[in-house]
Formats: sequence, structure tokens, C-alpha cells
Amino acid sequence: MDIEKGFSIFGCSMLLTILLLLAPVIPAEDNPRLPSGLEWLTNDSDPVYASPQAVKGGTFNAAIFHFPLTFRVVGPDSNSSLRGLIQGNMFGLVGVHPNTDNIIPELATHWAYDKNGRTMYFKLNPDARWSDGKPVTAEDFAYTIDFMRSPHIVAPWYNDYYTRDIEGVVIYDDHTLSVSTTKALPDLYSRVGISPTPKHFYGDLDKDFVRKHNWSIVPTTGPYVISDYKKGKSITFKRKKDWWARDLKYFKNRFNVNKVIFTVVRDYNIQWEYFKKRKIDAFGITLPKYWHVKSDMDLVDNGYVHKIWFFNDTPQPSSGMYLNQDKPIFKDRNVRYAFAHGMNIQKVIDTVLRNDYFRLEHGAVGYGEYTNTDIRARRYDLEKVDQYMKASRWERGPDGIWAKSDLRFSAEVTYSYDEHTPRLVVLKEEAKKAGIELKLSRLDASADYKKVLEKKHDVAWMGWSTSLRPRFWEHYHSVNAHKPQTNNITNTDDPEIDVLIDTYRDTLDVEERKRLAKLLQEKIHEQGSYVPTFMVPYVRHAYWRWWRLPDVPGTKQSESLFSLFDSATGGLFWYDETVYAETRKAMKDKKSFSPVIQINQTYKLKQ
Amino acid sequence: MQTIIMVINPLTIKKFKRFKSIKRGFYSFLVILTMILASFFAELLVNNRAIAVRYDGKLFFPTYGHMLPGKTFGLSYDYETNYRQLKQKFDAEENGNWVLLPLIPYDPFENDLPEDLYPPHPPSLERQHYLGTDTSGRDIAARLIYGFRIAILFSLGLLGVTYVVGVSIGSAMGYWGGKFDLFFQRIIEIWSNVPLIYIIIIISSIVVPSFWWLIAIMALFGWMGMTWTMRTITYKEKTRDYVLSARALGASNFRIIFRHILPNTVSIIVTFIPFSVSGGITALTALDYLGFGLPPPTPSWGELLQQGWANLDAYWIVGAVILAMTITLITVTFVGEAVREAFDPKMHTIYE
Amino acid sequence: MKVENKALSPLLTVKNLKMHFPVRGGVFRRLRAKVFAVDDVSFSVPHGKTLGLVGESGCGKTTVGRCILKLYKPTAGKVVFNDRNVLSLQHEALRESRKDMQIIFQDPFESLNARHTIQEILEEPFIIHKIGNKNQRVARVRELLDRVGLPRNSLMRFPHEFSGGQRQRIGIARAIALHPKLIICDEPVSALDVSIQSQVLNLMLELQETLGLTYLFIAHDLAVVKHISDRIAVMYLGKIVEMSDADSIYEKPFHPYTRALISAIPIPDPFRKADKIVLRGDVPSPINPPPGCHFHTRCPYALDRCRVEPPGLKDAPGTSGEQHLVACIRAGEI
Amino acid sequence: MTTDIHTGPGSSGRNAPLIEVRDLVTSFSTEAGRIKAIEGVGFIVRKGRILGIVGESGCGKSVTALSIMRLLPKPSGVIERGEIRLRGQDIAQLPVEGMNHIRGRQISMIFQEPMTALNPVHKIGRQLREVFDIHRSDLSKAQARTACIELLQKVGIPDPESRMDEYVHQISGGMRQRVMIAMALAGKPDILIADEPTTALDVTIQAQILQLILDLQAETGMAVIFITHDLGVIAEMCDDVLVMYAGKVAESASVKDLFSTPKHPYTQGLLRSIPTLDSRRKTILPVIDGMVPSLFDLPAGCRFQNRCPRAMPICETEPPPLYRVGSGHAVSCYLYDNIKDESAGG
Repeated sequence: MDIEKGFSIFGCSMLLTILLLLAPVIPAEDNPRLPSGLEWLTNDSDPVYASPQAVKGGTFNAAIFHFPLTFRVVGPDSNSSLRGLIQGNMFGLVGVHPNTDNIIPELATHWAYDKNGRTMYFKLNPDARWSDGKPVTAEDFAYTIDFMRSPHIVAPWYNDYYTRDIEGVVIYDDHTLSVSTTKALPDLYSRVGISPTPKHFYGDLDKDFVRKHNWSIVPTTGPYVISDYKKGKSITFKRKKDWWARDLKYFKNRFNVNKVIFTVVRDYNIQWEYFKKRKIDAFGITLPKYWHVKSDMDLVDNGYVHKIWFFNDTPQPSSGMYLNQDKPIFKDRNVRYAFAHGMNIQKVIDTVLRNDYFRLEHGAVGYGEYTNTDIRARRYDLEKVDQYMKASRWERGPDGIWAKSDLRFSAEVTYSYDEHTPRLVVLKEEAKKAGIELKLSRLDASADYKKVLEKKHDVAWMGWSTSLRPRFWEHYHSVNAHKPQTNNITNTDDPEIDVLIDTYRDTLDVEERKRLAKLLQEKIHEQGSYVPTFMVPYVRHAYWRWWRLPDVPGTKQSESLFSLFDSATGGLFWYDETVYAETRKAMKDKKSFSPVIQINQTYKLKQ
Repeated sequence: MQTIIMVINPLTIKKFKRFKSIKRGFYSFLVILTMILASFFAELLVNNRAIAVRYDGKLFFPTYGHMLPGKTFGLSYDYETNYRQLKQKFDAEENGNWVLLPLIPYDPFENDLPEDLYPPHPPSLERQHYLGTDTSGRDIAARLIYGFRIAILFSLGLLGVTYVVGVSIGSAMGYWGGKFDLFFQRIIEIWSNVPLIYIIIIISSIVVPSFWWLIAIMALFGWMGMTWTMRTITYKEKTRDYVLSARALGASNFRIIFRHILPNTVSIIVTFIPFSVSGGITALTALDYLGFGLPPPTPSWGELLQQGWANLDAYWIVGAVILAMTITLITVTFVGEAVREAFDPKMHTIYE
Repeated sequence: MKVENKALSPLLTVKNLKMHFPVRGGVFRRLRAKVFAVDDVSFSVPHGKTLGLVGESGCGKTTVGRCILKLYKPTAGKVVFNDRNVLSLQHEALRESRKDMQIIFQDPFESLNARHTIQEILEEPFIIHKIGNKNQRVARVRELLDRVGLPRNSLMRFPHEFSGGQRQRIGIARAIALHPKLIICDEPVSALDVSIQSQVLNLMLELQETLGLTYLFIAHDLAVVKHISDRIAVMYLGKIVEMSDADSIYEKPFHPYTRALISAIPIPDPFRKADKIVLRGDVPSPINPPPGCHFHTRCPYALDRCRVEPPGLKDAPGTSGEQHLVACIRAGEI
Repeated sequence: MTTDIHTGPGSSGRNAPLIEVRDLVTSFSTEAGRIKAIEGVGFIVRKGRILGIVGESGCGKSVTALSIMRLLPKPSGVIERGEIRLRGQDIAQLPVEGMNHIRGRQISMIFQEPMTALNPVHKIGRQLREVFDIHRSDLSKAQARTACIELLQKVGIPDPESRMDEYVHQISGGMRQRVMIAMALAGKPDILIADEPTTALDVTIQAQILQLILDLQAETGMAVIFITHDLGVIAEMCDDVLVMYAGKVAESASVKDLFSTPKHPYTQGLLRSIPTLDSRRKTILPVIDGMVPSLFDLPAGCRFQNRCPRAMPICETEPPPLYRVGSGHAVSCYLYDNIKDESAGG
């Protein structure tokens, strides 16, 4: 999963089809020798987060919006919602514990670091099997490199990544291998913890690959495999009865459901109706409208359907208002601070957002030890606005808006989602009280993005997606300032920040990186070019009561409590047959249970 | 007798009288006229600024002037006075100060978001949201009225531009004919086939269309109708003897077009106006509804309609817009029918 | 008569006037055919006299009138007015010349702009030619009203408030506003009621006398034309077929068409039911006029020669000096 | 007030009137209120006779015709009063369905402007056949076509077969009028109303059409009501004349009586003012001064009083009745008040 994130980090730009010299995979009979003095590591001491009460059984019904155009996970048309599900069942060498962030075993039982900082050695679990019963060997990892570099898969981005970033795989024996990147990187395991590809299944690739494997059911290493599908209608995944990892420490009591059926339902509202009719077993109701209004129904009052609000602790998108410091009014730090104090984010949360969203304090929340928890976003404070503006010798004009010579404190806010208009109109009216005029400019999403990347905005209302670790170079380094098509949309250009960013990027020392990340967050806060807005650090579900969750129903990283296949956070829930029978009977008899609306704050961020 | 007396052609007077006698159309005209005039003074009817404030013996009229900060009236803040609160305060104090608020004491942009209540709020007499609020807590009545003003100005502006262009090109085509006519005929045929909605979608994805932008775009693709009509009328008029006699007197082309032909086409053009107006309103509403119209937070019927559909439980949103649209379009149509009947009565005679 | 004619040099001379209208069609307006509306017409009108131009609809008489004013641009020929060729005049000179030539139209409703008051209508000639200030213009307009016998309170009224006869008076007033020398009268009374026709004819005669006007009087009603004209030209399909003094053309018409025309006039006298010459068939289309004598298709006396040989306009038998011209090869025999 | 126009000495007894109009009043609503376009019009038409109605525009001659045909524009035109007796049956208030049986079969009408009276999008043959379909549904398709061709031949259209397939705009004005006449005659009507049928035509064509109507009348023996403003046409065509002025009958007489001894000052003035080929050129014509009064603003007494050279005080107050001044000759003028016993006001 981390690799997936890694992909999306780089997925944003560049690259031509560079099909390069295939790095030669060293033949097995001439096995190289492992370097001596390797320190083999494993992790069997972190806490288990699955429930010991969990039992196997039941069928889980879920919905997808579209039937995929192919079952392939690479190549044309493979970017569907199903890809995530199939890849969930493609385990990597190692995983990350969702609560401790430590490396835990997946297909590898042990791992070791090379001194060069770009190679890791792995010992494979000898029990690991493909779903067709074939053992997983080091060959399958070497094959991943061949596969991903092949022009026949028609996936230029993978071709490039596996050539430019991954140097190669070295096989030492059937169950020992090493994976190297082309340069030393922090969080190396996230790059080299690759998944195997079943060589015995694909064989030699040819031009027909794309067509031939459109509907191939590829063997998996994870707990489930596709057992059946009706094109355009549904896909069924079946649990492997004797899955090789079922009794391993971190996988025990997980992935309990026998069968998962994904039915195509093209509309969210209709999916909700399906849920109410028991055709879907659990439903995400994070949206305020669903949590507060739509799920305010008899099924919940009668206790047939339970509701849960689970706070997680995942990296939060850095949504907010990005001030373009190349614009005259925002060159002055006081004005930027005043702007931040003029934004009544809390009022938006309290009213339009029904108090469901949380104030985002800065741009790197949810990154665990990389997050500086001392920073507080600037609150709506008219006195401070006054103070800062007067410090810079601005005065309120006849319309109440601050002005200074030919400048007027008026900024155009560009945004692209219609649903955000109600939030912005509240901000706009409140800003008026602070003497700031906001002009709203809603653009089509791509036009908005283009305008912002061309640095033509005053204030960009947007958010950057999350990554494994906080990132600063793209957004705050001066090399990316004052020029189009870079992500430094605040045009931050500060020598001190530059130095910090460079060091943060270069060092491989984890502790140093954590320190620098926190320091950078502070410096950026001081810069005042970004007004953080909201975060949604939780998930909310409605589910039929015969579905059971562990006492702590999810992990820090859980983005869904009914995640099915995710190797780190998925498959924690189980089916309770007794409760099912009891509920069905009660429904028939029109008896009700006491309603259950659970709020779990185990991982709620301290505010 | 040297004074130039404006003489209105009694034929025109007759037409107006005839129009007046068509009761349904005439009353609709009065209704729509009142609505338009009222909307022009909407600031006095619908506003969060008070019409008048008496404070410490002085009178204030905040409606059209500069912003008056709260401190003006002894309040603690620097931003614009909240007159509703001021009124409550003065009423409570009973020391001779008073505030006169407009009928609907809300601005179309103002979010009225009381604690513990989430918008949209249903209609409430107590809070003076007579038609409720929208999803951002803005008063629907206020937005309807200001939205109406914008829609009517938009459609009048659009009408002005399309008519000026259409009448000029059309009468030139009809008057000069020949290659000029032929050229523009082909241009119009090609131009008419450009799908307007796509153009607007494309343009509005590049720029935020402002009021004049939108008029310009709509006019750019909307002038052809009037051009055809004008071409035909001019073609007919220019061969009439009064035009020939003006030419025989030595009148210039300019004089013939502006003194003779155009005034004679007015009564025909007039019959198109009401329908153009309602067309303009509908067009703007449709564009706003689709999100390609005027940028938020401009008060707009289309945007309200869109909110209404998205929140059908908040029946008052969709109800208010549909009611407003119905009243406006029906009255304008009645006016249009009456104008047509008054200006072109031939159409209404049948033989047994 | 002869002496008079020679003493006076003609005010207007039309020589070999031709007007061929193109007929266009299709998307690109290609030339499809030509309408031979006026085909080689010559005549002259002396100062102070009236030439009547008669013929049936489509014979080209109206076109002749409009060509003289250069409202149409003739294909060929000359229009010499006051010793200048009108057709070669451009812009200002043309505008200037229009002061001296005016036109009265058939339909008094059509020829007055319904949106203008009588004052505006009558003032317009002065405005166009920048004559006088507002006061002077108003004074002139009132004079005009007096002259054509309209009440002075007509100034602020509009054309539709007047009867047909009064409207025609307004048209006449406008025509004489600039003291023209020549007025083209294009069927000025044919749209009027019988009892009004004579009023207008009287007015025109009176004006001719007092103002020394020269008329080209275009009409289809022979009785009316005869009443007002000194000389009469009969047109048929774009050509003049006979031209003579008003009296002699009625007394002794040479051309069979003229004879038929005269005979066809209904006479308001039930006791004089003369034998009528009823012509066969219709007037052929001017787009494709018959060869030879245009009239041969309807002529009861047509010979084979008539079908091929266009007869020239020549002195009628027994006349000379262009007193009585006729275009018929059998002029003397029939 | 009805004027019995005798169809000549000795014929009145055995020849019953085909159509008899009595005291007809037709009004129109305008913005300025209702006006009476005709008031108290009455006449009789007998078989085989041609009645001319003459008068200036607005005198009510066309309204009279339209009233008889019941083709007044709705809803503004209404027959307010009076009788229109067709062979004794009053059709003044007959329902539309009833009129449909009368129109075209018993009374037909031709109009001034054949171009507008014919449908420009249909072929001539089709329009003619339609008339047969309405009135002679017993005919087969082929028979109808033959009948059409015969009819066209009868009205003097050369090469009728090919004309059947032409459109209105392809034929000349005279031919159009012939087609109109053919259509009017298709139902073999007893009465033909011709409303200024030659006004739009050239003199030589007018002569043809007038001759045609006379020939057809002689052949079929139908009665004709001929409306015109041209006294010359009246003199040539008609047996009897009705002179109308401002919505009322001024004088009615046989053609010969009217032209030889016009009684009404209006008739007299009219006859004098027309220039004829015999009148002296370039002389001032005797005229009737002034204008026809507006129907909106009619004088109280005689409607001609403001133009009448012989007006008397009584003319200003009382509308004159119709006085009989000779056999079949009546006039509405006080000058003839002394011949009281011959008053035809009954």
C-alpha cells in the first residue's frame, strides 16, 4: 500500500515512454552470495489489533459504481475502483503496522538493510503460496521487475518507475532476495517492499498481453481471490480456506468473511436505498447530510442498524487558502496574518458544516511523529486584524475595507467545487467585518488548477493530497517559486526555509527528519501564506447490527471500518450468525432493540 | 409655434389605448412594471442597512451612503453596524433612539446563521425570513428580489445589444441587398448553427463570466433572430412609395434609414420585446442553474433553483423560485400577447 | 401648335431610354433573364406643357417616370433636363437636380410616411436641401397648405387622419415645395374616389397654370389623361406605339392598340352602346416580348410581316413633323 | 325602407324576386366604438337582371355584398337588423352551417383581387375541383376533372387542360379573374355577386371580363349584383342601379333613368365631375366639394348635406326618406318631398 502512495506522489507529472535497457536479472544457478554481517530484523512484538472474538463466515454485500473495463491492474483502462480491491490481495514483502508505524512482516519474515542505504534484503516466508497453490519464490519478485519494465503491458509510468527508481532485484536463493533503489532514500522499505508477480501465470509477455489478460483472474497472495463475476453486474471474491497467512500474528482473526459480493449500483443515493433494503451491509455516512439527516431513521431507532463515528489519525489533506505572495497586497506579512485572522473558519464549521468538520491547524496534520502539534492556526480575531493592518499603516476606507494608497484589501478566491460556495459566502460576509473583501471566482476544476499553477490567483481555495511523510520542497522551496507549473503556489521564497527543506530532503536520519519537519511546519506557519481550513479526521458508518467490530473498531490509519482486503487495516469485522437470526426474527416480529450510535475517540487528535 | 412640440402619432396613441383595453395584458404590464421599479429601489425594501436611524438626536440614512461602523452608534465594533441588533438595543433602551428597518431586513449576501440551527431555515415571520433561507442562511426573498433585478437588467441589456446589432445589420441587409445581403445571410446561417450552450460552457471554463461578458457572449450568438426580422421588414419598407418619394426629394441613405424606415419598423419590433425579455430571463436562469452563469455569490434564480433541486426537503427554496418564475413569465407573456394584439390586430379576425 | 412647339425648347427630352431589369435567382443570384421594361423610348416635353403617358400595367410607363428621376438607373439612353443629362449626374449634382424634378405617387397612403406629421413631411424637402431656418420653413409649409387647399391646422396631424384626396394634396404640396420645374405624376388620381379625382385634377391644372409646371402625367385612364394632357404617348410593352396631340389621338387613332384602348373605356352613357373592340388574350410578359411588333399577338390586323419586323415610330399617314407618330406598318390602311 | 326596383314594365308580376333585401343594418366594432357601415339598405334582384351598386369607397357597397354572403369579419362585423330574403327565406341570421349550403350553390361571389382570393400554394385544378367536391359530390374524379376543364373553357381560358396544373402566380390577372369566375359558377348559382371584379385589371382586360360576365349571364340567366365605383361600367353592364352614399341608398333607378334623369344632387354632381373623352381638355371640372363624412361622425340629417349645393334647413336635422319619383326610380332627398304620394317608404 505504501508503494501505491509512492506512485501517486510521483504520478502527478512528467515522463515519456522511456523503455530502456532491461537491467539483467542475474540467473539463479549462478547465485551471488549474501554480504556478510547483515543484521536480520523482524517484528513480532507490536500489538495485535484484530479481535480474538472474530469468527469466520458470512457474506458481505458491497456496492461499486461502475463495472471495471478490465481486471488487469496495469495498462489501458486499468485505473478503476476495482484495481484497489485486487491490489489489496497482492501482498508486499513487508507492511506497516497501522498503529505503531513500524515495519511488520507480510511475504517476508525478515529483512536487513545494506550500508549503502538503497538496498534491503528479505527472507521470504516459505509457506507463502499463490492462490493456485504454487509457492511464492524470489523469482516472482525478480519477475515483477521484468514485468513492470515490459513494453507489452502498455503502462509507461510503471515502465519508467521500475527503471528509473528501482534498480533491480537480486536473488540469493528461492527465499532470499534483495531489492535496490537507484539512490539512497529515507523510508526505503516503502520503495523496495514490492509485490511479487506470478511468473508461472503470465509466462513470456507478448504484444497480446493487454487483450489476453483483460479478464484474467490472476493468482493472489492475499486472503481473497475473484471467484465469479457477471459482466456489468457483480464481482464475487471468495476467501481462501487455507490461506497461508491466516494464523500469522498480524493476520489472525482478520479477513473473516467467506464471500464478498460487489454489485454495480451507479448512484450514491440508490446505494443508500440498497443499504436500507439490506442489499448492502454497511454504508459510509461520513457526509453530514447522511449522518445527521438521512440516517435519522427507524432502522436506527429500532436498533437494526448501528451507527458508528470513528476518529482516525491519518495524514490530512492540506486544504485551505493559499495566498499568492507575488500579489502586491500579500507581500506584507502583516497583511497575510491579518487575512488569516479575518477568516472565520470556525463559523463555517459551526454553521454550514454543522460542526462536523475540524479546524485544520497546519498543512501537515496526521503524520504521527512528523507532525508539530504545538502549532495553532490563526483564529478569527478582529482586534488582531486591526493591529496587524494598522502596524502596516493601512486604513479602513469608506466602504469599511482596508486600503493603503492604491491598494485595497480585496482578494479574489478561486475555487472549483460548487459545494464549497456556501462555505465561502460565509467567509466572505465575515471577512467584510474584518475589512477584507473576498471576491469569489468559481472555475471549472481544470481551469482553476491551471490558473493556480500559472500563479495568477490571489487566493487559491484548495488542498493538496496526502503522502507518506510531510512534503515541503514542492510547495515551499524557492526553486519552485515565481514560475508557472510548480506546486509552490504561495510563491514562498525564504532562504531559511530553503536550507531546512534541502536538509530535510537529504538526510536519511529519521529523527533528524522528524525534527526538521516540525521546524519547517513552524517556519511555514510564521510565513503566514497558508490559511488552513478544515479536516475530517474520522469515518462514519451505518451497518446492520449482525456485523461485529473489535472493541477498538479500527486502527489509526483506518479510512473505513469495513475495509475488506487492505493488508494493514482491512478485514477486522466479522459476521455474527446468532445476531443475524435474532435480528431477522425481531424484524419479523416488529420488535426493536435499543439503538446503538457509537462514537469512538481512541485515536482522536488532541485539540 | 417655433417650439418643437413632441407630437406622438395618434396611431401610436391608438395602439396604446388598445393595449390598455386588453385588461389582462395591461394589468400584467402594471405588475411587471411595479416589480421592475421596486427592484430598482430594492435597497430600500430589502436590506440589512436601515432606512433611517435616529441616534443621539441625529438622523442617519445608511442605505446608499458609506458603511457606518458600529462605533457610530455607540457599539463596540468597527465593522458595519448590525442594524437589526441596533434596533433591538434601541427598543430596549427606550431613550428616543430608533431604527427604521426595511421590509425585509436582510442583505442578499448576508448569512443569517443562528446558533444550533443549520441552514436552510424554513420561512419564519419571527425572524423575518418570509420565504426562508437558502443553504447558506441567506434570505430567499432578498435573493429573489435582487436576482430579479439582475435578471431583468440582464435581459434588457441583452435585448438592447441584440436589437442594436440585429436592427443595424438587418436593416443594412434589407436596404442594400445584393452581395452584402448575401454575405450576411450565409454568415447568419453558419453562425446560427454554433451550439451556444457549448460555447458558454467553454468560455466559462476559461473565465468567470461577468454580467457584461455574459451579455456579450449571449448577444454574439443571439443577434440573428432580430436580423432576419429586420431584413424582411426593411426589404418590404424600402420599396414603398414613401421611401421612393424621400429619395426623389434627394434624401440621403442615412436619412432614409433613420428618418423613414426605422421608425416604421418600431411597432413590429415592439411586439418582440416582451418575448425577448422573458427569453433573456429564462436564459440567464438556465445558465445559472447549470452553473455557467454569473459567478457566486451573485443573487440568482438559477442558483436558487439548483439549490432547490438539491434540497427538495427544503421545499420553500424550490417553491419560492418556481413561484417567482411563474409569476414573472406569465405576466411578461400576457404583456407580450397584449402588445401583439394591440399592435397587430389583423391576426385576430376570422371569417365565418 | 406647330409654331408653339418650335418656339419652345423642350424642358425634358428623353432619348432612346432603355431599362432592362435583371432577373436573378438561386443562391448566388445569377442572372436568369431580363425584363425589357422600357425599350428604346424617346419623347420630349416642352416647358409648361403636359405629356400624358398611357398604357396598361407592365407597359413600362412607371419605369419611364422613375428613370427620369434616376430613381432607377437606366440601362441606356439619355434624359436631358434643362439641357443637362440627368443620368450622368452624381451625388450632390443629382440631389441638386432633384429640386427641379419631383414626383407624385399613385397611392397617397403609401407615399407618405405614416409616422411623420404633415409638418415633418412638408418640411423635409427644405431640410434635405438646407433651405431656411425653422421659422422660415414653417412659414413655407403653411403657404404650401394654403396653396393645395388644406386647412392650416393640419400641421400637427398625421397622414392617416386625412382622406385619400387630402393625402394626395399633401403629396402634391410636398412635390411643389421646392418650386420644381417638372413633376412626374405617376397615376396621381387612380386611387381616388370619383368625386375626389376631379378635385385633384382641378388642383393640378390650377397649379400648372399658376406655377408654370411641366407634367409628365402617367395613367391608365384615358379619359383622365386626355383631360389633363397636351400631348399623349401610348405605350405597349416598353415601347411607345403612338404619340400625338391629345385631341387628335382620340379623334383619329392610327394604332390598333390605341383604338382598342379607347374603345375599351366604359362610357357612362347607357344610350351610347357602341361596338367594342375586345382584344384577345393577355399582354405578353416583358421578360420575353414577342418579336417583331410586340402587339402582333393580340392585333386583329396583324400580318406575317408584323411578326418579324419591328415597326419604327414614324409620322402617321397624312401628318408630318413628328406631330403624330405611330408605330404600325399598317397605320394608314386600317 | 325598401326600394322595389322594378325589373321593367310588365315583368314585376310574374317574376318573383330572387333576393330581397330589406332595411339592412350592418355594424362594425372599432376602437372608437360601433359604427354602422350600412343603414337601411334595401333592394330587390330578379332573375336574369343585373343590379349595379355604385358609390365611393366606404359607402357600404362591399359591406352590403359581404352581408348577403354572411362573410363579415368576426367578431367585429354584425348584421344588426333587416332581412335578406333569398327566395323568400330570410338568411340574415341563418347559422353558418345553413349558409354553407347557400354559398356557392345559390349565391356566389367574386372579389376584386383574385390573387389574394385564390390559394397560392394549390394548383388551379385542385382549387376548382375542391369547389366541385363541396357542391357536386356526386361526380367521380374523372368527371370532376372534365367538368373543371369545361368550366375553364367556358370562362375563356385557352388551353384549359394545361392551366389546371399551374399555380396562381403563373397566370395573369385577367386569367385569375376568369378562374375566380369559373369557381363561382361551378355550383351553378342563381345569383353572382361581383365585388369590383375589374378594378385591378387593365382596361383592355376589363373589357374582356365584363363581356364574359355579360355572356355568362345571358347564357345562364342568373342574376348579378355588380359592385363598382365606375359609372362607366354601370352604364355598360347593368339594368338597374343603386347609388350609395355614406352607408345609405341615395338613389335607385334603372340605368337609363339614372343617367338620363339623375335626381339626387350627389348623382348629378358625380356624373358631371367625371372627365370623359368628350369633355373639353384642361378645363376646370365641375366638382362636388368637400369630402364624404366619416362614419364615426355622421351628420344628423342628410348625409350629403355638407357637400350639397341645394341643401335646405331640414336636411340638417332629419334624414330624408326615400321618395319614389318615377317607375322604379327612388331617391332619398327632400327636393322631391312634393311628390308625397309616390313615397316609397313602406
